[in-house]
Amino acid sequence: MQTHAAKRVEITIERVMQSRLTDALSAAGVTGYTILPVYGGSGRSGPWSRSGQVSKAGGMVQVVCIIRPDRLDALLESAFAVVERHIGVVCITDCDVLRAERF
Amino acid sequence: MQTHAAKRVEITIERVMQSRLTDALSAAGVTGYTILPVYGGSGRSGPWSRSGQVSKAGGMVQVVCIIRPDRLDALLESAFAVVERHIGVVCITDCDVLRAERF
Amino acid sequence: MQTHAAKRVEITIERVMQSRLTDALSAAGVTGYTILPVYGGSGRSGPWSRSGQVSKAGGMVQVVCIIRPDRLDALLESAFAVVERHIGVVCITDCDVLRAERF
Amino acid sequence: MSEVLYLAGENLISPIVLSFALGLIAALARSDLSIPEAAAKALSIYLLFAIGFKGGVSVADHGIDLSLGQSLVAGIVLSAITPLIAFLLLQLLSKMDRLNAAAVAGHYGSISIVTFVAATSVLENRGLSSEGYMVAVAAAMEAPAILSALWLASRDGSGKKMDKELWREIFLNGSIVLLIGSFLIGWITGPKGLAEIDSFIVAPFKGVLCLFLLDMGLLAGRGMKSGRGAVGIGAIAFGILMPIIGSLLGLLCAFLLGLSVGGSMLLMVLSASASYIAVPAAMRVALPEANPSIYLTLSLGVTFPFNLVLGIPLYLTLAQAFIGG
Amino acid sequence: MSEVLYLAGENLISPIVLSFALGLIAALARSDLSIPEAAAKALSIYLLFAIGFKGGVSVADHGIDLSLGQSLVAGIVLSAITPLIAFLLLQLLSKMDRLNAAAVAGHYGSISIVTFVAATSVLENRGLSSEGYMVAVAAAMEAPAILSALWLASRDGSGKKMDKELWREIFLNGSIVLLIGSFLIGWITGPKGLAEIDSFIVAPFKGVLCLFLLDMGLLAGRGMKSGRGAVGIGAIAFGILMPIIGSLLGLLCAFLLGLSVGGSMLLMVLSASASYIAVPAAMRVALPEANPSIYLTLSLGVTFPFNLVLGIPLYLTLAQAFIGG
Amino acid sequence: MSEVLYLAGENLISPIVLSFALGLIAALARSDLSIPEAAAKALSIYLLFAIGFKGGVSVADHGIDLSLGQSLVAGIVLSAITPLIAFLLLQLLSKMDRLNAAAVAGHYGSISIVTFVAATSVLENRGLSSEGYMVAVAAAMEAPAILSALWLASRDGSGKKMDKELWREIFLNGSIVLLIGSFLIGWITGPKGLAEIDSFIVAPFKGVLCLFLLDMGLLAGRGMKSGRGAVGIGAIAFGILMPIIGSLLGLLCAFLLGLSVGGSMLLMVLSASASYIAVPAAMRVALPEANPSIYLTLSLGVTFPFNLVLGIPLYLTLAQAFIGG
Ligand SMILES: Nc1ncnc2c1ncn2[C@@H]1O[C@H](COP(=O)(O)O)[C@@H](O)[C@H]1O
Ligand SMILES: Nc1ncnc2c1ncn2[C@@H]1O[C@H](COP(=O)(O)O)[C@@H](O)[C@H]1O
Ligand SMILES: Nc1ncnc2c1ncn2[C@@H]1O[C@H](COP(=O)(O)O)[C@@H](O)[C@H]1O
Ligand code: NA
Ligand code: NA
Ligand code: NA
Repeated sequence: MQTHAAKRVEITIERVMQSRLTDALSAAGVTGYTILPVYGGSGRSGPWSRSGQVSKAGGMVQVVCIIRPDRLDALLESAFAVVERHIGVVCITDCDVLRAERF
Repeated sequence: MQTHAAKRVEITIERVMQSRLTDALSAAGVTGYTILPVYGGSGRSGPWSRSGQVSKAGGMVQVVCIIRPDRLDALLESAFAVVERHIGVVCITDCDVLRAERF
Repeated sequence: MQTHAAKRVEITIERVMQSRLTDALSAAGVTGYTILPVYGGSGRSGPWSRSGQVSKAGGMVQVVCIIRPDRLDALLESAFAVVERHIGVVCITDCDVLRAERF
Repeated sequence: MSEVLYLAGENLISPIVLSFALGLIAALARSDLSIPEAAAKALSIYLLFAIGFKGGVSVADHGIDLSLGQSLVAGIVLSAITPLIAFLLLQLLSKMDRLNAAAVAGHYGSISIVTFVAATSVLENRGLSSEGYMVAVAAAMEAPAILSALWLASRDGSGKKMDKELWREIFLNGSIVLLIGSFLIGWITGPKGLAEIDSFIVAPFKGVLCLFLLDMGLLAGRGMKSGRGAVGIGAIAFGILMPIIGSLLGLLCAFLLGLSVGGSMLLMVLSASASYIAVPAAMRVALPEANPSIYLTLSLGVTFPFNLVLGIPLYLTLAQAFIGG
Repeated sequence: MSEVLYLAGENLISPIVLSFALGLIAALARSDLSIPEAAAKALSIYLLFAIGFKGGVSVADHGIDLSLGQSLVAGIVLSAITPLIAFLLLQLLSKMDRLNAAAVAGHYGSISIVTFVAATSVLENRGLSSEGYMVAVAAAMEAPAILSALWLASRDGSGKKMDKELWREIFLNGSIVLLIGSFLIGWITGPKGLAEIDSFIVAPFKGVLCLFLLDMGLLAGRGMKSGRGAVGIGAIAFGILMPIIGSLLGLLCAFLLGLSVGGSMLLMVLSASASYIAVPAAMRVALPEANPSIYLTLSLGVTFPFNLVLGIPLYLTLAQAFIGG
Repeated sequence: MSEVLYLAGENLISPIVLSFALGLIAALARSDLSIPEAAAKALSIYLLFAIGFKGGVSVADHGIDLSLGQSLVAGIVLSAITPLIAFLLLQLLSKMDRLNAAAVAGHYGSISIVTFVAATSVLENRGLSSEGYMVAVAAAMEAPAILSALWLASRDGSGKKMDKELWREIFLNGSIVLLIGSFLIGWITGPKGLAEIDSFIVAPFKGVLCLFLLDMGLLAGRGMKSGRGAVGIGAIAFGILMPIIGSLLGLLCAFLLGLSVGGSMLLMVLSASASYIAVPAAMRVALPEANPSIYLTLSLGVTFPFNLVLGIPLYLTLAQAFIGG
């Protein structure tokens, strides 16, 4: 089938920063993203898990954006401004999509 | 370690369509997939979140299939037939897998 | 923005094996990973879903590690030792990351 | 009239309505208060199980009324016909295209079980009894409206052919099965069964309903915010007029069936209420091009609050006036 | 015999059994009714906490019976030995390979706490008391069977060497810890502690059990559908014969221990029931090559319903006949 | 003193404290016992709703005391000032850098609602009443401390400028909104409203609290294990000294306000307790460089258990000694 080159950006970020990130993405014109729950993880600040937690602190989410390659830089800059002082991982992959008109 | 080239297809689709998609995949001979919950997102139809929801409408899931490259087209065609009239994103990435005999 | 090449390893593994896998990863010096919940799936052992389940048996999680390319082999070997006799899928993708000093 | 206002005032300061208001205000003020999806589902499972069971026990208790079968038929007819009226009214009041109008219409033929539950608790507070089988009527009214909506949509060539899978999904959706199932369990086990589990399904019922309505308020508030642009003033007028029309149809049927005041009021509530769980899911499958913002905003953001706050006391007054009591 | 049938009939129309049946039917009819994983876990935490606590309070109340220690030892021995019998019976009745037979055997030595809970509620309905420490016996019976199963498997060279991690996982798994912990809390705080929280753990107990059994019915039904091919007629016969054999072993022990009728019936139920939570998880770690469809279908799809519907009344009748009462 | 010990002993063997201990031990023993996130949140929503509602009803019942306004002001001042004292004490007792000290200080100015809830249930057991509006004081004390902490941090140039978004998040966070909202609902609907839902929010309250404390114990235990390295002996001393200092400040205010013994003890508990839900979330946004292991270990792993086990009986004894009763 006909596919189109795109970029898949996966931003793993603290839950408390989620709305700030998505606001920044929207401001940068990125309105398409999907948010995945994250159950736990580990990093320089040690392992963590959401089980039994009530507070929003101490959890993360994964925001996945699929965008046209030419819009990648705008996305990364707006995301970086939010993530900069916070823990979080930004990971970019090449991908192909169906229905390119959507991105 | 010995790895083998494969394709990773990530289909973000409405929850109400999940069983129709997996039925279509099975019919096309794709029996390996993993379903991730999706917490929320945004697209042309605006932002949404699952929190507090009871209805199956208005939520999405992510179906991830890893397949041998030569079977990609069959998968995409069967997925597209389901997704066509519905909202949803299909994203294909090159990947490598261990234990190729499984795919 | 400045990005750096890395590898994204996604290990879909039984929930009962999660702590064994992350222990093995830590032992191999891989301390950064993110764990995603998995809602259901299908494979050679047929379809399954977590809904209504109480037992830890019969569910999976996805462990995502982003690492420097030169450390991939150490990771794969330690992961493989755990996954070997168990069901599970290991999928490796090329990616780019911001803030390479973290990996 | 003053009776309506008095009832409405009393209704307004019940914990149930105030919990809904709290959720609504919290959402509109953009508080991050939220109830986890799993908890919301657990609450709804509890409510369906409890209301079904109690209905069944009441049937076991009072014996089967001759009108059970008739009421079921009336419910099915009401559910199937209401969408046609709703469709016409929508065309009259708003410029909504036919596809979206069909989808909206389907919601108004079907029912909102939580509105029904809230109404039963108002009846209880006022010491009014009702036919236990109204729960079964509620279940019977869930699905027919969906078929009417699909038929309305198909006249335009839109809409998908009904496949077997969709039929099954509609008629065996979780809430219908749970409602009917627990109704039957209540019927079979009767008062003895109720005695075993009443401190679970009777005593805490209203409190659970409060938390569920808190969640509904949060959803309605968030829906209002995001759906603002999707519905015009005409559609909003529809969202208030239609339940009143529906309730009158319900009243007429109740009169013909010879239901009690309580039962009449419940049938009015069923006809007046609009689905926001089962029908939206069916519409996403069968009419994916219809815009969910429209039907959810109307059903959850306009009609549900209207019924909860003003509708229920209004329908009760009407039932008392016309049916007697 | 007519006593069994009468009891079975009465049991059959209890809300608990009917809730299970509702779940089973909904699943077989492919309804989308489901209980969220988090809610199912919350229900099971509630049940374990409540049953453990009440057992502890009852021990505090009646004082420690001399036979507590003996019962614990008997439970451990039963749990360890039953898998050997199960293994032989499986070889006899089916063509199952030794690895899968070992895995299945482990399930039958261990216990199903919800079967135990359902049995206590039958006892309660009939006004029969039982030794409070049976809860501790239940906890003690969870793990030994796993070791027997691993030993059976290792004779073939399959199975993994027991690592320290696995020992810890088996003996400190959540349900054992919660059951023992709440048993101790109940014991320490006694009737005074119970008075503080009884409207939480006593009154709504049976209702919560209904919802949990609804979920079990859904799981059993879905398991039956997907596990259909995995088990043959011989294995199914095993799934019905084995609990009866187990219950007789339990009866023998109960007689030797001098337990009350209620306690005897509970020990029979423990011996008769098969694990579907703790043992499957341990098997996935230690015997990953064994097929979960086989042991889950037998335990959840055959033995659990058998015990719930027919086994419990049968064991009660036997206990009454042989122990007196 | 012997009174404190007696009270502490009695407190120690309450189901509430023992449930916490069970969670703690299970976590330290690395059991996999866990409560799903959604269930834990549901429990906390229940507790907030119930405690707020009951507080409101009690205000409706006894009429508005003149000191409501004064108590709110006192609470706000306590919350705002305590962080400054905590900050100085931390500098004195430990080598913590100023940023982390500011973050920790913010936690101690704010409150832990579950400690408050546990204290109310101790009061209830002893038949002591308290001012219903203490719930509103609790809500008022949640946020001011955060502003003090940010001010402390900003003196170093660290910390983020307060944006409007952050203000909104702090003052409209879910727990404040739910507590205030249900307080108002309770106030408006009064004893009649309570009568409708008391078998939901009163009877099962203590049992739900047990399960929530089980979860807290699990979290505290897991936090202790992973946070071990992050806090030194000086910081731990702070975690025990600071609540005592806080409680004395609370006692002073209570005396000046003329609160009842029960109310005084609750104000002491509020001043003594440290936040572990709202403040950590605000700190992650505003002071991301501060180490969460430090403030969570102190708040959840040191001060919370101290207050639950020893603090509450101590504060009650002090309140009885100084306020009378
Ligand atoms: N290399 C990595 N791969 C995947 N996820 C990571 C990685 N490093 C960090 N994370 C995630 O980001 C969180 C915070 O990381 P850190 O800031 O290093 O503590 C971790 O708990 C993980 O969930
Ligand atoms: N570009 C994108 N990247 C990632 N997810 C997307 C994207 N566009 C849409 N989605 C997901 O698909 C859903 C429906 O999209 P839409 O049909 O555009 O409303 C959104 O709510 C997102 O969850
Ligand atoms: N090709 C695949 N793509 C994605 N996930 C898979 C694939 N194969 C297996 N899985 C996942 O791994 C689980 C076990 O697979 P199996 O060992 O084949 O039964 C499945 O239930 C899926 O969740
Ligand atoms: Na209707
Ligand atoms: Na057994
Ligand atoms: Na404080």
